Amino acid sequence: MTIISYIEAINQAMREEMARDHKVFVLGEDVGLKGGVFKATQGLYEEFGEARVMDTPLAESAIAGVAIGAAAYGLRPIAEIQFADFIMPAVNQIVSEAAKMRYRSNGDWNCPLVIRAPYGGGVHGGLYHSQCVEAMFCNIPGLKVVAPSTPYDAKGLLISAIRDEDPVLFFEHKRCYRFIKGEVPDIEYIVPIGKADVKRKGEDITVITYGLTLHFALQAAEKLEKDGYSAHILDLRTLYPLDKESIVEAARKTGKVLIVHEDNKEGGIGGEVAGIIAEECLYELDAPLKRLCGPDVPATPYNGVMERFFMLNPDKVYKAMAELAAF
Amino acid sequence: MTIISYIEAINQAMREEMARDHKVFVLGEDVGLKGGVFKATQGLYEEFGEARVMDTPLAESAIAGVAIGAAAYGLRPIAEIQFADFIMPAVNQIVSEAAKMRYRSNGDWNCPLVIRAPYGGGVHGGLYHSQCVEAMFCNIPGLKVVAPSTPYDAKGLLISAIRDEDPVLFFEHKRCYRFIKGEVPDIEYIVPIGKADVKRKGEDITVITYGLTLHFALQAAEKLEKDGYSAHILDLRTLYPLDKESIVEAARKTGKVLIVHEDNKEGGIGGEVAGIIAEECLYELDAPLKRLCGPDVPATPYNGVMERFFMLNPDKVYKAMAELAAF
Amino acid sequence: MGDSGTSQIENKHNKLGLSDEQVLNMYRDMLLVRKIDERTWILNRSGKLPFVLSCQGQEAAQIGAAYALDKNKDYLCPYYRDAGVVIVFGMTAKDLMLNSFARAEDPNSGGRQMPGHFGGKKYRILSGSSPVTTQVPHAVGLALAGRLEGKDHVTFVSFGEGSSNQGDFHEGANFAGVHKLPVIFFCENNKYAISVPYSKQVACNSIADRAIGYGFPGISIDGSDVLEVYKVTKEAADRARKGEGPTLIEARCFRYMPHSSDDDDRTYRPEGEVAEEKKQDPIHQFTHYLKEVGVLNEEKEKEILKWVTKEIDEATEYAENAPSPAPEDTLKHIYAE
Amino acid sequence: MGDSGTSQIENKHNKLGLSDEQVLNMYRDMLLVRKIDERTWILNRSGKLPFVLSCQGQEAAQIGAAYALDKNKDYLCPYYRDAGVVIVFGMTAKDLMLNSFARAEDPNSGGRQMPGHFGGKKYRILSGSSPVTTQVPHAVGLALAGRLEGKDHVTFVSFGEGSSNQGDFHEGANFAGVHKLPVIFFCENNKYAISVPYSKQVACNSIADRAIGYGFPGISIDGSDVLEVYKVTKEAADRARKGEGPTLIEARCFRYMPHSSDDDDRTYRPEGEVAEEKKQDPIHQFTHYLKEVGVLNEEKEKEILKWVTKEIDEATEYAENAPSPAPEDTLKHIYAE
Ligand SMILES: Cc1ncc(C[n+]2csc(CCOP(=O)(O)OP(=O)(O)O)c2C)c(N)n1
Ligand SMILES: Cc1ncc(C[n+]2csc(CCOP(=O)(O)OP(=O)(O)O)c2C)c(N)n1
Ligand SMILES: [Mg+2]
Ligand SMILES: [Mg+2]
Repeated sequence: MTIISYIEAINQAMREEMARDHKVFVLGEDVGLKGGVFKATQGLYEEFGEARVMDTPLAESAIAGVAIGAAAYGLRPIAEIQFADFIMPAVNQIVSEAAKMRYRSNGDWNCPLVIRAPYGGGVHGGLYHSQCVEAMFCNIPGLKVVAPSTPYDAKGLLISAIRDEDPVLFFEHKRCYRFIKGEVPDIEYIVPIGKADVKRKGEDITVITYGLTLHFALQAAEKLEKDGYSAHILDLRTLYPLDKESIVEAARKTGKVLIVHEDNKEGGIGGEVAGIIAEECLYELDAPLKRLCGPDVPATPYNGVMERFFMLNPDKVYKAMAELAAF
Repeated sequence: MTIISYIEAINQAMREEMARDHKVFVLGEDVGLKGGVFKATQGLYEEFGEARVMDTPLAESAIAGVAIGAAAYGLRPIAEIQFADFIMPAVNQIVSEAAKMRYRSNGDWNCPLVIRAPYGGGVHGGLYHSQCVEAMFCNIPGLKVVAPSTPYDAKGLLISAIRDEDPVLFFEHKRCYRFIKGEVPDIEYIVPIGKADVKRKGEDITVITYGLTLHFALQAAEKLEKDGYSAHILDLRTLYPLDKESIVEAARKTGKVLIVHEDNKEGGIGGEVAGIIAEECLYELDAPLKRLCGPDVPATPYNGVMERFFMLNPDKVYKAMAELAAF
Repeated sequence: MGDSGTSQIENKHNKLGLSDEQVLNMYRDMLLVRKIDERTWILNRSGKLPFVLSCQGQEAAQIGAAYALDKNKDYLCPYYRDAGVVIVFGMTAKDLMLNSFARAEDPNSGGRQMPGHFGGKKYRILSGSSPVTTQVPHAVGLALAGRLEGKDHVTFVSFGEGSSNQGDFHEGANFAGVHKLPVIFFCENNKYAISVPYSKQVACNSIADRAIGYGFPGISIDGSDVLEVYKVTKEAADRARKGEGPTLIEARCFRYMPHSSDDDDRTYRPEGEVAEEKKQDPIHQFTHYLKEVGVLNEEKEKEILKWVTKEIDEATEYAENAPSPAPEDTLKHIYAE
Repeated sequence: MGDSGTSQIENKHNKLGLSDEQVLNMYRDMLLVRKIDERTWILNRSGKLPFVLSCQGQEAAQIGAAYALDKNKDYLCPYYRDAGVVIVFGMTAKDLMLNSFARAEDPNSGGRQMPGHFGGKKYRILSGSSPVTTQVPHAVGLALAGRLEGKDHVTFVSFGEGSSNQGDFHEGANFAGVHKLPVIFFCENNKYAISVPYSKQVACNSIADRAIGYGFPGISIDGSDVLEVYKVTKEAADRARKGEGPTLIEARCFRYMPHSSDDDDRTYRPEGEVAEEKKQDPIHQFTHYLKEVGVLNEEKEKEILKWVTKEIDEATEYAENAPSPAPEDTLKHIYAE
């Protein structure tokens, strides 16, 4: 085991997979010589050359569309969208094409494609470098949507995504890149797509979350412990299709459920999670289900005061957890 | 009162608003001389001329983007997207631009824009002329999303949408166009955006739905009545932001809730509706919440056998209602 | 009018390296897709087929281009009118009829997609969708993959002139230009996008004018002259294979039928326009040429027509009686199984 | 080197109809935005500003173009480097500093957007976002609205050369071309898109080559020559106002600074490149010209610099001490209130 950062984990996953399989290649804006604006692809250009670490023209629909063509051929492109906010021009290619290629061809063609995109706020990025855009893609059969919160999961899931036979959107929380460090095995491993993970065991309340807010929940749980309540924390990891069994199991575990995400509340992933619980284990709930999410505004403003107002943090999560625990 | 079809209601709304306000104009593919592929804009070209009923080049991002510019100037464009499936190339303009113009300019600029798009299956349209794409836009603060199910609502809501100071996505169910007829007042009226509507009063179970499936639920309710159960049916009408109060009130009314929509289940509007109910009135439920939705496949296939398998119908809805009523 | 066996005009095809047999095959294929097309309209009007998309008036462009490719290695990203392109790459009348009838056996999509949404891995035809122009970046990706894998295939992608206004055309063409990828961008300009005429779609003289903005050649040609199309596409394919990059070809065509079986073109097309255009019918022109150069005669013509009719009769009969997919098949092929 | 009062070279500006006062104003504005820019970098490096986007090397293009417009009626859709454009349309040093400090009073977005995201209804500057090139169709819409309302305003939209590869450029330009709308498409080609050089963005010789595909003129000019930019933009504005349609202008510029304050350009830019380019610094060139033609002298120069410095000092002081928005303001302006 070695302790590395979240972004190093992502970098390692790409490097190792590119070394293992010559069909894996990277394309995107500034991913080459510069190594990416966040340095996620740092060193890959030097190691694998320009042909496999390709700086593309500034055009996201082409990035996705060209990757789809290459994936259909049988290669394994990893396309980087510089910020998740800039995935919007590529939505048609992702939703109409990548997601439906297998289905529409009756299983004849497929798209083993990964699209990586840094998302989330808390980095002074303002309205268009901070958005959580994942919910938009969590209603699209044919796609898989992944959003790891730890270096271990990030590496293991990215390797799974690269090896997956279907298109995977891989959302990386920008605030986690350097802020979150953790242990990663020195030997090859994968984390399966489609499985949520209990990141903390507890008895009194269940918190279901993903991404940066997982860390807030973990911190809050420490504090709550001192109040005499133990929190059970489920990290969704894969946002689409959801791991229904793990969600129901986690909800049953304590009967009190708090769903936490940074994304806007209305229409966020939390709704679907609530829907699953309300359908599957309503009678086992001891308190109304609660959601703690970003406010329903377009995104976090640039100004720091406003950004703090917008973003969740360990305190806000703690308050919601304590309230539910005391219910 | 006159009985007209759903599509006539839409046509009337545009015609009357164009006559009332010279700032209203229509743009889209084939909306001019041809009067639209569904004939929604029929007669407008003849009545208001080429300048106000504009055939655009085949480019949805430009249709939305040009409409945004014109709306920001102070005009009131109604942009037609030929099929909702083809809104995808315009997602960036809709989500990044129209929805955020007011917010990002601190209230200085706004976008009084309507985007009309025919959606839904049951018309032999296959994978790309049948999709329910609404959920994708129901997580975007700054947008309003409307999906009427009757001629009365279609006309009244479209007029509201045209007069609205913010961007409204107006989804018209293709199967309703000629299939659904209903009474519409002969005098001017509007239907407010943001308000759900009880389409049937009942005591035993609550059905929450919108669009074509509302009609299936109404038919099923007649049959259920014969079994001795009365159904309370709420038509959401506005899908974003949701009318939380009406949802909670309708759920409370009977304590048994069935959510029905044509769109895929996972990530559909039903999740958010369930989330609202689970948060607001969990203790008042007498049965687990149920959802009856399209299967989680990319869209309905073209083949008729498969299309029938995919689509809901009054029988399928009846079965789910009867089951819940008997719970 | 030239039905004598002695050649009155220059033999163009031999000069292009095409044998008499090859041009006869081209002729047969043009006739086949025309007749399949006509048959589907009859089936539509008699209530047997819910939907038809037509290629009538574009056969020379499609067949001429497809013959210029290497059907054993090149890749296709065709659009919904390209029956003529896919036929050359191996699809049969039966395949197309199975597609039209949306049968389980339809090799394109197993009945899932509307007619004209082609695809078939064994033919190297990438599955296409309905949103126009999305196939353009795919073609670029297939070409890029070939380069990365050291292959020398060319990718052929086609689209209508209206569709050339989509952002994906621009982004895809630019990408191919920057990386000098072996892609042929083939615009079938039939002067209408549903009801919207060329003049309301674009302001340039020719779609080929767009190529210079991507740093590669653009050529506008008479899309009703199958040999001209062959020639120019062959040159583009040769250039591409030699690593000299993409070419944009505009083939000026006609659309003899309404946009689709759901469309009524009388509401927007000037009366007599189609009749006028039919004077340049690509099939008549080619028939005339073949007779003039002595490759085709009445007898041969009848023989080919007979074969074509039989093919279509058998294909229709087979497809009409072929089973639909099972209802639950709807749930298959969302993810790898 | 030409600080004498007697003119050694041709007086170009009078020929263009610009008075001595006007060119001095242009000079002042160029200097102002350059100095504001330099100040924001200092503030950034000293930890006071989290983020800076720079216009250094593009001042002549921006100021030259903006002066060619009618600031009492024309509309702007600028991009994030266009401090020079918005200054001419009425934004002040204080406005720009309030923007950089993200204060409540920032007229662009009330502190909601990153610096350089301009907007202000009173100046007819449409609010811009970060995803590049989305402003292009907006500009076309503003022009269309003018036509529908019988107005004669021109819309000016600018963007980088990398951004001209987005589909929205293509779709917007084509729409304007078809409808001959009064739009000036102004590409500030500084040869880099973050780290990606021109040669990896496009394969055409000049972005102006793209215009022919939209049926209107495209012109490539030296963007460091403020008078040249003024001249060509003025012609484009005149054409547009007369109903003769859009123009695409490529202004060849330099990017003297890294892409943003988050960028380190040493990892991708050849050493010495910027130093070499600085020999053609647009401000030095203009200073030289103004002195040569006798409009500017040492004394006047000092006076202007003094004024500029005072403006910036005051603006910085004001903005630094101005209040942030209230936290709950985050919840405002989502829909009409
Ligand atoms: C993105 C998108 N928008 C709209 C449509 C609807 N549509 C189908 S074909 C067509 C016209 C295409 O015209 P053109 O590109 O000239 O091809 P043609 O049909 O004339 O061969 C339109 C508008 C679509 N399929 N996709
Ligand atoms: C759609 C989109 N993709 C990516 C980005 C990130 N990005 C910001 S500026 C930029 C480069 C722009 O280059 P260019 O158009 O040449 O303008 P310049 O910055 O050189 O003036 C990129 C890639 C973005 N803002 N929007
Ligand atoms: Mg056409
Ligand atoms: Mg640049």
